[in-house]
Amino acid sequence: MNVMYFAWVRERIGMPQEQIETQAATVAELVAELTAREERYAAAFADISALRVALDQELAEFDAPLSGVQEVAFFPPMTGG
Amino acid sequence: MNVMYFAWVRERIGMPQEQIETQAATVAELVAELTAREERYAAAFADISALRVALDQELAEFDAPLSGVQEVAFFPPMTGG
Amino acid sequence: MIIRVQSDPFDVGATLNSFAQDRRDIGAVVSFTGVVRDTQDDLHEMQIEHYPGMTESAIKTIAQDAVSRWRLADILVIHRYGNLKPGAPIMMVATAAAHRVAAFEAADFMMDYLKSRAPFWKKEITQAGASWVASKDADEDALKRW
Amino acid sequence: MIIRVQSDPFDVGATLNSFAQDRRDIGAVVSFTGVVRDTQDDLHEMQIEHYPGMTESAIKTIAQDAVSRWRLADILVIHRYGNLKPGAPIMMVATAAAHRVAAFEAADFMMDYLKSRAPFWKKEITQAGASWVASKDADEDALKRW
Repeated sequence: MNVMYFAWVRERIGMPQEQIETQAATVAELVAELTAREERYAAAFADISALRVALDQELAEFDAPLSGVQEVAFFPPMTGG
Repeated sequence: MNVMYFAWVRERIGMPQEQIETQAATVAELVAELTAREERYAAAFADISALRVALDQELAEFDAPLSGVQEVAFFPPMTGG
Repeated sequence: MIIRVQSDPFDVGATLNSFAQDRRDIGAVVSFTGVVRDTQDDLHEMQIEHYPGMTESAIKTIAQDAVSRWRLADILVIHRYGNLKPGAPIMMVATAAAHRVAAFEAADFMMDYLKSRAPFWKKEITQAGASWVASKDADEDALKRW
Repeated sequence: MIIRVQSDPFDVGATLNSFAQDRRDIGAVVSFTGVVRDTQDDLHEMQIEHYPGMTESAIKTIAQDAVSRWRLADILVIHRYGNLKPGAPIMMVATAAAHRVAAFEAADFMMDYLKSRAPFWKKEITQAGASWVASKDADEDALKRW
Protein backbone atom coordinates (compact mmCIF):
# COMPACT_ATOMS: atom_id res chain seq x y z
CA MET A 1 0.00 0.00 0.00
CA ASN A 2 1.31 3.42 -0.97
CA VAL A 3 1.05 5.88 1.95
CA MET A 4 1.49 9.59 1.20
CA TYR A 5 2.01 12.59 3.47
CA PHE A 6 1.46 16.25 2.66
CA ALA A 7 2.28 19.64 4.20
CA TRP A 8 3.31 19.50 7.87
CA VAL A 9 2.44 15.81 8.11
CA ARG A 10 5.09 15.20 5.45
CA GLU A 11 7.55 17.43 7.27
CA ARG A 12 7.05 15.70 10.62
CA ILE A 13 7.34 12.20 9.19
CA GLY A 14 10.22 13.30 7.00
CA MET A 15 9.22 11.77 3.71
CA PRO A 16 6.52 12.35 1.07
CA GLN A 17 5.52 8.71 0.66
CA GLU A 18 6.40 5.14 1.47
CA GLN A 19 5.29 1.58 0.74
CA ILE A 20 3.77 -0.09 3.79
CA GLU A 21 2.76 -3.72 4.29
CA THR A 22 -0.02 -3.77 6.84
CA GLN A 23 -2.82 -5.94 8.19
CA ALA A 24 -4.71 -2.87 9.44
CA ALA A 25 -8.42 -3.16 8.66
CA THR A 26 -9.21 0.54 8.93
CA VAL A 27 -7.47 3.90 8.61
CA ALA A 28 -7.56 4.24 12.42
CA GLU A 29 -5.77 0.92 12.81
CA LEU A 30 -3.11 2.02 10.32
CA VAL A 31 -2.64 5.26 12.26
CA ALA A 32 -2.25 3.28 15.51
CA GLU A 33 0.27 0.98 13.86
CA LEU A 34 2.36 3.90 12.52
CA THR A 35 2.12 5.84 15.78
CA ALA A 36 3.57 2.85 17.66
CA ARG A 37 6.39 2.55 15.17
CA GLU A 38 8.44 5.73 15.71
CA GLU A 39 8.29 9.07 17.47
CA ARG A 40 8.05 11.05 14.22
CA TYR A 41 4.82 9.22 13.31
CA ALA A 42 3.47 9.79 16.83
CA ALA A 43 4.21 13.50 16.39
CA ALA A 44 2.43 13.63 13.05
CA PHE A 45 -0.64 11.72 14.24
CA ALA A 46 -0.86 13.23 17.75
CA ASP A 47 -4.10 15.08 17.01
CA ILE A 48 -6.25 13.16 14.56
CA SER A 49 -8.92 15.88 14.59
CA ALA A 50 -6.39 18.16 12.85
CA LEU A 51 -5.89 15.64 10.04
CA ARG A 52 -7.69 14.53 6.93
CA VAL A 53 -7.31 11.27 5.04
CA ALA A 54 -7.90 10.31 1.41
CA LEU A 55 -8.28 6.74 0.16
CA ASP A 56 -7.38 6.32 -3.50
CA GLN A 57 -7.60 10.12 -3.86
CA GLU A 58 -11.07 10.48 -2.32
CA LEU A 59 -11.64 12.06 1.09
CA ALA A 60 -12.62 9.43 3.68
CA GLU A 61 -13.27 8.98 7.40
CA PHE A 62 -10.78 7.49 9.84
CA ASP A 63 -13.06 4.49 10.46
CA ALA A 64 -13.15 3.66 6.75
CA PRO A 65 -11.99 0.12 5.77
CA LEU A 66 -8.69 -0.26 3.92
CA SER A 67 -9.73 -3.36 2.02
CA GLY A 68 -8.78 -2.97 -1.65
CA VAL A 69 -7.26 0.45 -1.11
CA GLN A 70 -3.99 1.08 -2.96
CA GLU A 71 -3.18 4.65 -1.91
CA VAL A 72 -3.68 6.30 1.47
CA ALA A 73 -2.85 9.98 2.00
CA PHE A 74 -2.66 11.92 5.26
CA PHE A 75 -2.69 15.72 5.36
CA PRO A 76 -3.94 18.77 7.30
CA PRO A 77 -7.18 20.52 6.31
CA MET A 78 -6.76 21.92 2.83
CA THR A 79 -6.10 25.60 2.20
CA GLY A 80 -6.68 26.08 -1.52
CA GLY A 81 -8.13 29.04 -3.35
CA MET B 1 -37.67 74.44 -15.38
CA ASN B 2 -35.89 71.93 -17.58
CA VAL B 3 -37.98 68.77 -18.07
CA MET B 4 -36.26 65.70 -19.52
CA TYR B 5 -37.65 62.45 -20.88
CA PHE B 6 -35.82 59.16 -21.38
CA ALA B 7 -36.41 55.83 -23.12
CA TRP B 8 -40.04 55.19 -24.15
CA VAL B 9 -41.23 58.30 -22.26
CA ARG B 10 -39.03 60.32 -24.60
CA GLU B 11 -40.35 58.42 -27.62
CA ARG B 12 -44.03 58.93 -26.69
CA ILE B 13 -43.62 62.62 -25.96
CA GLY B 14 -41.43 63.03 -29.02
CA MET B 15 -38.59 65.09 -27.56
CA PRO B 16 -35.73 64.58 -25.11
CA GLN B 17 -36.29 67.76 -23.11
CA GLU B 18 -38.11 71.05 -22.98
CA GLN B 19 -38.32 74.24 -20.91
CA ILE B 20 -41.61 74.48 -19.02
CA GLU B 21 -43.02 77.40 -17.06
CA THR B 22 -45.29 75.98 -14.38
CA GLN B 23 -46.99 76.82 -11.10
CA ALA B 24 -47.20 73.12 -10.18
CA ALA B 25 -46.27 72.60 -6.52
CA THR B 26 -45.44 68.89 -6.81
CA VAL B 27 -44.34 66.37 -9.42
CA ALA B 28 -47.88 64.96 -9.47
CA GLU B 29 -49.30 68.39 -10.26
CA LEU B 30 -46.79 68.80 -13.09
CA VAL B 31 -47.79 65.40 -14.48
CA ALA B 32 -51.48 66.40 -14.33
CA GLU B 33 -50.71 69.67 -16.09
CA LEU B 34 -48.76 67.95 -18.88
CA THR B 35 -51.33 65.17 -19.23
CA ALA B 36 -54.06 67.78 -19.81
CA ARG B 37 -51.96 69.55 -22.42
CA GLU B 38 -51.73 67.03 -25.29
CA GLU B 39 -52.50 63.41 -26.09
CA ARG B 40 -48.80 62.44 -26.36
CA TYR B 41 -48.22 63.50 -22.74
CA ALA B 42 -51.35 61.61 -21.64
CA ALA B 43 -49.94 58.51 -23.40
CA ALA B 44 -46.57 58.86 -21.68
CA PHE B 45 -48.03 59.46 -18.21
CA ALA B 46 -50.97 57.02 -18.47
CA ASP B 47 -49.54 54.63 -15.87
CA ILE B 48 -47.56 56.52 -13.24
CA SER B 49 -46.66 53.26 -11.46
CA ALA B 50 -44.54 52.37 -14.50
CA LEU B 51 -42.58 55.62 -14.23
CA ARG B 52 -39.77 57.03 -12.15
CA VAL B 53 -38.89 60.67 -11.58
CA ALA B 54 -35.63 62.42 -10.71
CA LEU B 55 -35.38 65.96 -9.34
CA ASP B 56 -32.06 67.64 -10.03
CA GLN B 57 -30.62 64.18 -10.86
CA GLU B 58 -31.77 62.46 -7.65
CA LEU B 59 -34.58 59.88 -7.59
CA ALA B 60 -37.72 61.29 -5.96
CA GLU B 61 -41.37 60.47 -5.27
CA PHE B 62 -44.30 61.83 -7.26
CA ASP B 63 -45.56 63.79 -4.25
CA ALA B 64 -42.22 65.60 -3.88
CA PRO B 65 -42.34 69.43 -4.00
CA LEU B 66 -40.91 71.21 -7.04
CA SER B 67 -39.87 74.32 -5.14
CA GLY B 68 -36.32 75.27 -6.09
CA VAL B 69 -35.99 72.36 -8.55
CA GLN B 70 -34.27 73.22 -11.83
CA GLU B 71 -34.33 69.86 -13.63
CA VAL B 72 -37.10 67.23 -13.63
CA ALA B 73 -36.61 63.93 -15.48
CA PHE B 74 -39.22 61.26 -16.23
CA PHE B 75 -38.27 57.75 -17.28
CA PRO B 76 -39.21 54.08 -16.96
CA PRO B 77 -37.55 51.86 -14.32
CA MET B 78 -33.85 51.66 -15.06
CA THR B 79 -32.29 48.64 -16.73
CA GLY B 80 -28.56 49.08 -16.27
CA GLY B 81 -25.91 46.47 -15.67
CA MET C 1 -12.18 54.29 -7.13
CA ILE C 2 -12.46 54.23 -10.92
CA ILE C 3 -15.77 55.11 -12.62
CA ARG C 4 -16.08 55.45 -16.37
CA VAL C 5 -19.21 56.03 -18.43
CA GLN C 6 -18.34 55.86 -22.09
CA SER C 7 -19.57 54.94 -25.56
CA ASP C 8 -16.21 53.46 -26.57
CA PRO C 9 -15.56 49.72 -26.24
CA PHE C 10 -13.16 48.66 -23.51
CA ASP C 11 -10.83 45.69 -22.97
CA VAL C 12 -12.15 43.68 -20.01
CA GLY C 13 -8.97 41.64 -19.52
CA ALA C 14 -6.57 44.57 -19.77
CA THR C 15 -8.76 46.56 -17.38
CA LEU C 16 -8.78 43.70 -14.88
CA ASN C 17 -5.01 43.25 -15.15
CA SER C 18 -4.32 46.90 -14.43
CA PHE C 19 -6.91 47.10 -11.61
CA ALA C 20 -5.35 47.40 -8.15
CA GLN C 21 -2.16 45.80 -9.44
CA ASP C 22 0.22 47.73 -7.21
CA ARG C 23 -1.49 46.82 -3.96
CA ARG C 24 0.20 44.25 -1.72
CA ASP C 25 -2.72 43.96 0.72
CA ILE C 26 -5.10 42.33 -1.75
CA GLY C 27 -5.98 38.66 -1.58
CA ALA C 28 -9.13 38.62 -3.69
CA VAL C 29 -10.34 40.29 -6.87
CA VAL C 30 -13.85 39.73 -8.21
CA SER C 31 -15.02 40.94 -11.60
CA PHE C 32 -18.42 40.96 -13.20
CA THR C 33 -18.87 41.57 -16.92
CA GLY C 34 -22.28 42.20 -18.46
CA VAL C 35 -22.45 41.08 -22.08
CA VAL C 36 -24.99 41.73 -24.86
CA ARG C 37 -26.86 38.42 -25.00
CA ASP C 38 -28.47 37.08 -28.14
CA THR C 39 -30.16 33.91 -26.97
CA GLN C 40 -32.60 33.74 -29.90
CA ASP C 41 -29.94 34.56 -32.49
CA ASP C 42 -32.06 37.44 -33.82
CA LEU C 43 -30.53 40.49 -32.13
CA HIS C 44 -29.20 43.14 -34.48
CA GLU C 45 -27.98 45.47 -31.75
CA MET C 46 -28.65 46.80 -28.27
CA GLN C 47 -29.08 50.54 -27.83
CA ILE C 48 -28.24 51.89 -24.40
CA GLU C 49 -29.56 55.30 -23.42
CA HIS C 50 -28.42 57.08 -20.28
CA TYR C 51 -28.87 60.31 -18.32
CA PRO C 52 -25.55 62.17 -18.57
CA GLY C 53 -24.55 63.70 -15.27
CA MET C 54 -26.97 61.70 -13.15
CA THR C 55 -25.37 58.46 -14.39
CA GLU C 56 -21.93 59.32 -13.04
CA SER C 57 -23.24 60.63 -9.72
CA ALA C 58 -25.56 57.66 -9.21
CA ILE C 59 -22.73 55.17 -9.85
CA LYS C 60 -20.43 57.09 -7.53
CA THR C 61 -23.04 57.05 -4.77
CA ILE C 62 -23.48 53.29 -5.14
CA ALA C 63 -19.72 52.67 -5.14
CA GLN C 64 -19.22 54.85 -2.06
CA ASP C 65 -21.97 52.89 -0.35
CA ALA C 66 -20.11 49.65 -1.15
CA VAL C 67 -16.85 51.08 0.19
CA SER C 68 -18.58 52.05 3.43
CA ARG C 69 -20.07 48.57 3.89
CA TRP C 70 -17.10 46.35 3.03
CA ARG C 71 -13.36 46.58 3.55
CA LEU C 72 -12.33 47.14 -0.05
CA ALA C 73 -8.91 48.03 -1.37
CA ASP C 74 -10.39 49.37 -4.60
CA ILE C 75 -13.48 49.34 -6.77
CA LEU C 76 -14.04 49.92 -10.49
CA VAL C 77 -17.11 50.46 -12.67
CA ILE C 78 -17.13 50.90 -16.43
CA HIS C 79 -20.47 51.21 -18.21
CA ARG C 80 -21.02 51.81 -21.91
CA TYR C 81 -23.88 53.59 -23.66
CA GLY C 82 -24.71 53.80 -27.35
CA ASN C 83 -25.14 50.98 -29.86
CA LEU C 84 -23.63 47.59 -28.96
CA LYS C 85 -23.42 44.38 -30.95
CA PRO C 86 -24.17 40.88 -29.56
CA GLY C 87 -21.25 39.51 -27.56
CA ALA C 88 -19.93 42.98 -26.69
CA PRO C 89 -19.22 43.80 -23.04
CA ILE C 90 -21.80 46.33 -21.78
CA MET C 91 -20.19 47.04 -18.44
CA MET C 92 -17.91 45.66 -15.81
CA VAL C 93 -17.49 45.91 -12.07
CA ALA C 94 -14.34 44.89 -10.22
CA THR C 95 -13.70 44.78 -6.49
CA ALA C 96 -10.42 44.13 -4.67
CA ALA C 97 -10.16 43.21 -0.99
CA ALA C 98 -7.99 41.39 1.49
CA HIS C 99 -10.61 38.65 1.79
CA ARG C 100 -12.87 36.94 -0.69
CA VAL C 101 -16.19 37.41 1.08
CA ALA C 102 -15.91 41.21 0.93
CA ALA C 103 -14.91 41.15 -2.74
CA PHE C 104 -17.79 38.84 -3.69
CA GLU C 105 -20.46 40.60 -1.67
CA ALA C 106 -19.45 44.07 -2.78
CA ALA C 107 -19.48 43.08 -6.47
CA ASP C 108 -22.87 41.39 -6.07
CA PHE C 109 -24.22 44.48 -4.26
CA MET C 110 -22.86 46.78 -6.98
CA MET C 111 -24.63 44.79 -9.68
CA ASP C 112 -27.97 44.79 -7.86
CA TYR C 113 -27.85 48.56 -7.44
CA LEU C 114 -26.46 49.41 -10.87
CA LYS C 115 -29.27 47.35 -12.38
CA SER C 116 -32.06 49.34 -10.72
CA ARG C 117 -30.54 52.65 -9.62
CA ALA C 118 -28.16 53.76 -12.38
CA PRO C 119 -30.07 55.64 -15.11
CA PHE C 120 -29.53 53.39 -18.13
CA TRP C 121 -32.21 52.01 -20.43
CA LYS C 122 -31.72 49.20 -22.90
CA LYS C 123 -33.51 48.80 -26.20
CA GLU C 124 -33.17 45.65 -28.28
CA ILE C 125 -33.28 45.90 -32.06
CA THR C 126 -34.23 42.50 -33.49
CA GLN C 127 -35.45 41.31 -36.85
CA ALA C 128 -38.98 41.58 -35.43
CA GLY C 129 -38.52 45.23 -34.45
CA ALA C 130 -37.40 47.38 -31.54
CA SER C 131 -38.41 46.94 -27.91
CA TRP C 132 -37.34 48.43 -24.60
CA VAL C 133 -36.02 45.92 -22.09
CA ALA C 134 -38.46 45.84 -19.16
CA SER C 135 -37.26 45.90 -15.60
CA LYS C 136 -38.15 42.86 -13.50
CA ASP C 137 -39.80 42.89 -10.09
CA ALA C 138 -36.99 40.55 -9.04
CA ASP C 139 -34.44 43.30 -9.75
CA GLU C 140 -36.16 45.66 -7.32
CA ASP C 141 -36.65 42.85 -4.79
CA ALA C 142 -32.93 42.04 -4.98
CA LEU C 143 -32.13 45.38 -3.31
CA LYS C 144 -33.80 44.17 -0.10
CA ARG C 145 -30.98 41.66 0.35
CA TRP C 146 -28.59 44.45 1.38
CA MET D 1 -15.10 23.22 -18.80
CA ILE D 2 -11.47 24.25 -18.47
CA ILE D 3 -9.37 23.02 -15.52
CA ARG D 4 -5.67 23.69 -15.28
CA VAL D 5 -3.31 22.87 -12.40
CA GLN D 6 0.10 24.30 -13.14
CA SER D 7 3.25 25.77 -11.67
CA ASP D 8 3.59 28.34 -14.46
CA PRO D 9 2.21 31.86 -14.03
CA PHE D 10 -0.86 32.73 -16.07
CA ASP D 11 -2.34 35.95 -17.48
CA VAL D 12 -5.64 36.61 -15.69
CA GLY D 13 -6.88 39.23 -18.17
CA ALA D 14 -6.00 37.24 -21.30
CA THR D 15 -7.60 34.15 -19.77
CA LEU D 16 -10.79 36.07 -18.99
CA ASN D 17 -10.91 37.60 -22.48
CA SER D 18 -10.65 34.22 -24.16
CA PHE D 19 -13.12 32.54 -21.78
CA ALA D 20 -16.47 31.71 -23.40
CA GLN D 21 -15.87 34.41 -26.00
CA ASP D 22 -17.65 32.67 -28.86
CA ARG D 23 -20.91 32.12 -27.01
CA ARG D 24 -23.86 34.32 -27.94
CA ASP D 25 -26.08 33.10 -25.09
CA ILE D 26 -23.99 34.64 -22.31
CA GLY D 27 -25.10 37.75 -20.45
CA ALA D 28 -22.88 37.50 -17.38
CA VAL D 29 -19.29 36.54 -16.66
CA VAL D 30 -17.92 36.47 -13.10
CA SER D 31 -14.27 35.98 -12.27
CA PHE D 32 -12.49 35.49 -8.99
CA THR D 33 -8.73 35.85 -8.68
CA GLY D 34 -6.85 34.77 -5.57
CA VAL D 35 -3.67 36.77 -5.05
CA VAL D 36 -0.66 36.25 -2.75
CA ARG D 37 -1.31 38.82 -0.03
CA ASP D 38 1.44 40.50 1.92
CA THR D 39 -0.42 42.63 4.45
CA GLN D 40 2.51 42.95 6.87
CA ASP D 41 5.03 43.63 4.09
CA ASP D 42 7.23 40.77 5.32
CA LEU D 43 6.34 37.91 3.00
CA HIS D 44 9.21 36.49 1.00
CA GLU D 45 7.16 33.91 -0.85
CA MET D 46 4.23 31.54 -0.65
CA GLN D 47 4.86 27.87 -1.28
CA ILE D 48 1.88 25.88 -2.51
CA GLU D 49 1.95 22.10 -2.24
CA HIS D 50 -0.66 19.91 -3.86
CA TYR D 51 -1.61 16.27 -4.37
CA PRO D 52 -1.08 15.54 -8.08
CA GLY D 53 -3.91 13.47 -9.51
CA MET D 54 -6.32 14.06 -6.66
CA THR D 55 -6.13 17.82 -7.25
CA GLU D 56 -7.41 17.60 -10.80
CA SER D 57 -10.14 15.10 -9.96
CA ALA D 58 -11.29 17.05 -6.89
CA ILE D 59 -11.54 20.30 -8.90
CA LYS D 60 -13.40 18.51 -11.68
CA THR D 61 -15.89 17.05 -9.20
CA ILE D 62 -16.54 20.51 -7.70
CA ALA D 63 -16.95 22.09 -11.14
CA GLN D 64 -19.35 19.36 -12.26
CA ASP D 65 -21.34 19.93 -9.09
CA ALA D 66 -21.58 23.65 -9.97
CA VAL D 67 -22.69 22.84 -13.52
CA SER D 68 -25.43 20.57 -12.17
CA ARG D 69 -26.70 23.24 -9.76
CA TRP D 70 -26.69 26.33 -11.98
CA ARG D 71 -27.37 27.00 -15.66
CA LEU D 72 -23.84 27.77 -16.74
CA ALA D 73 -22.56 28.26 -20.27
CA ASP D 74 -18.99 27.53 -19.18
CA ILE D 75 -16.72 27.32 -16.17
CA LEU D 76 -12.95 27.67 -15.74
CA VAL D 77 -10.51 26.95 -12.92
CA ILE D 78 -6.77 27.61 -12.98
CA HIS D 79 -4.76 26.90 -9.84
CA ARG D 80 -1.01 27.25 -9.42
CA TYR D 81 1.35 25.30 -7.18
CA GLY D 82 5.01 25.92 -6.38
CA ASN D 83 6.67 29.10 -5.14
CA LEU D 84 4.81 32.36 -5.66
CA LYS D 85 5.79 35.96 -4.93
CA PRO D 86 3.56 38.57 -3.24
CA GLY D 87 1.06 40.07 -5.68
CA ALA D 88 1.10 37.00 -7.93
CA PRO D 89 -2.23 35.41 -8.90
CA ILE D 90 -2.57 32.04 -7.15
CA MET D 91 -5.68 30.89 -8.93
CA MET D 92 -8.75 32.03 -10.77
CA VAL D 93 -12.30 30.86 -11.30
CA ALA D 94 -14.56 32.14 -14.04
CA THR D 95 -18.21 31.38 -14.68
CA ALA D 96 -20.35 32.35 -17.67
CA ALA D 97 -24.14 32.23 -17.70
CA ALA D 98 -27.17 33.81 -19.32
CA HIS D 99 -28.04 35.53 -16.04
CA ARG D 100 -25.96 37.19 -13.36
CA VAL D 101 -27.31 35.35 -10.32
CA ALA D 102 -26.16 31.97 -11.66
CA ALA D 103 -22.72 33.33 -12.56
CA PHE D 104 -22.24 34.94 -9.13
CA GLU D 105 -23.53 32.02 -7.08
CA ALA D 106 -21.57 29.41 -9.01
CA ALA D 107 -18.30 31.35 -8.65
CA ASP D 108 -18.93 31.86 -4.93
CA PHE D 109 -19.73 28.16 -4.53
CA MET D 110 -16.59 27.16 -6.43
CA MET D 111 -14.40 29.26 -4.16
CA ASP D 112 -15.93 27.85 -0.98
CA TYR D 113 -15.32 24.30 -2.16
CA LEU D 114 -11.89 24.85 -3.69
CA LYS D 115 -10.83 26.39 -0.38
CA SER D 116 -11.68 23.33 1.71
CA ARG D 117 -11.94 20.41 -0.71
CA ALA D 118 -9.15 20.80 -3.25
CA PRO D 119 -5.87 19.32 -1.94
CA PHE D 120 -3.65 22.38 -1.78
CA TRP D 121 -1.64 23.54 1.23
CA LYS D 122 -0.07 26.97 1.58
CA LYS D 123 3.13 27.79 3.44
CA GLU D 124 4.23 31.35 4.04
CA ILE D 125 7.93 32.17 4.12
CA THR D 126 8.41 35.42 6.01
CA GLN D 127 11.41 37.14 7.56
CA ALA D 128 10.35 35.52 10.85
CA GLY D 129 10.39 32.01 9.36
CA ALA D 130 8.11 29.53 7.64
CA SER D 131 4.57 28.62 8.69
CA TRP D 132 1.75 26.61 7.21
CA VAL D 133 -1.44 28.58 6.61
CA ALA D 134 -4.09 27.17 8.93
CA SER D 135 -7.59 26.43 7.71
CA LYS D 136 -10.37 28.39 9.39
CA ASP D 137 -13.52 26.95 10.93
CA ALA D 138 -15.35 29.60 8.89
CA ASP D 139 -14.10 27.96 5.68
CA GLU D 140 -15.67 24.65 6.62
CA ASP D 141 -18.83 26.37 7.86
CA ALA D 142 -19.13 28.21 4.52
CA LEU D 143 -19.86 24.89 2.80
CA LYS D 144 -23.16 24.65 4.70
CA ARG D 145 -24.47 27.59 2.67
CA TRP D 146 -24.86 25.39 -0.38
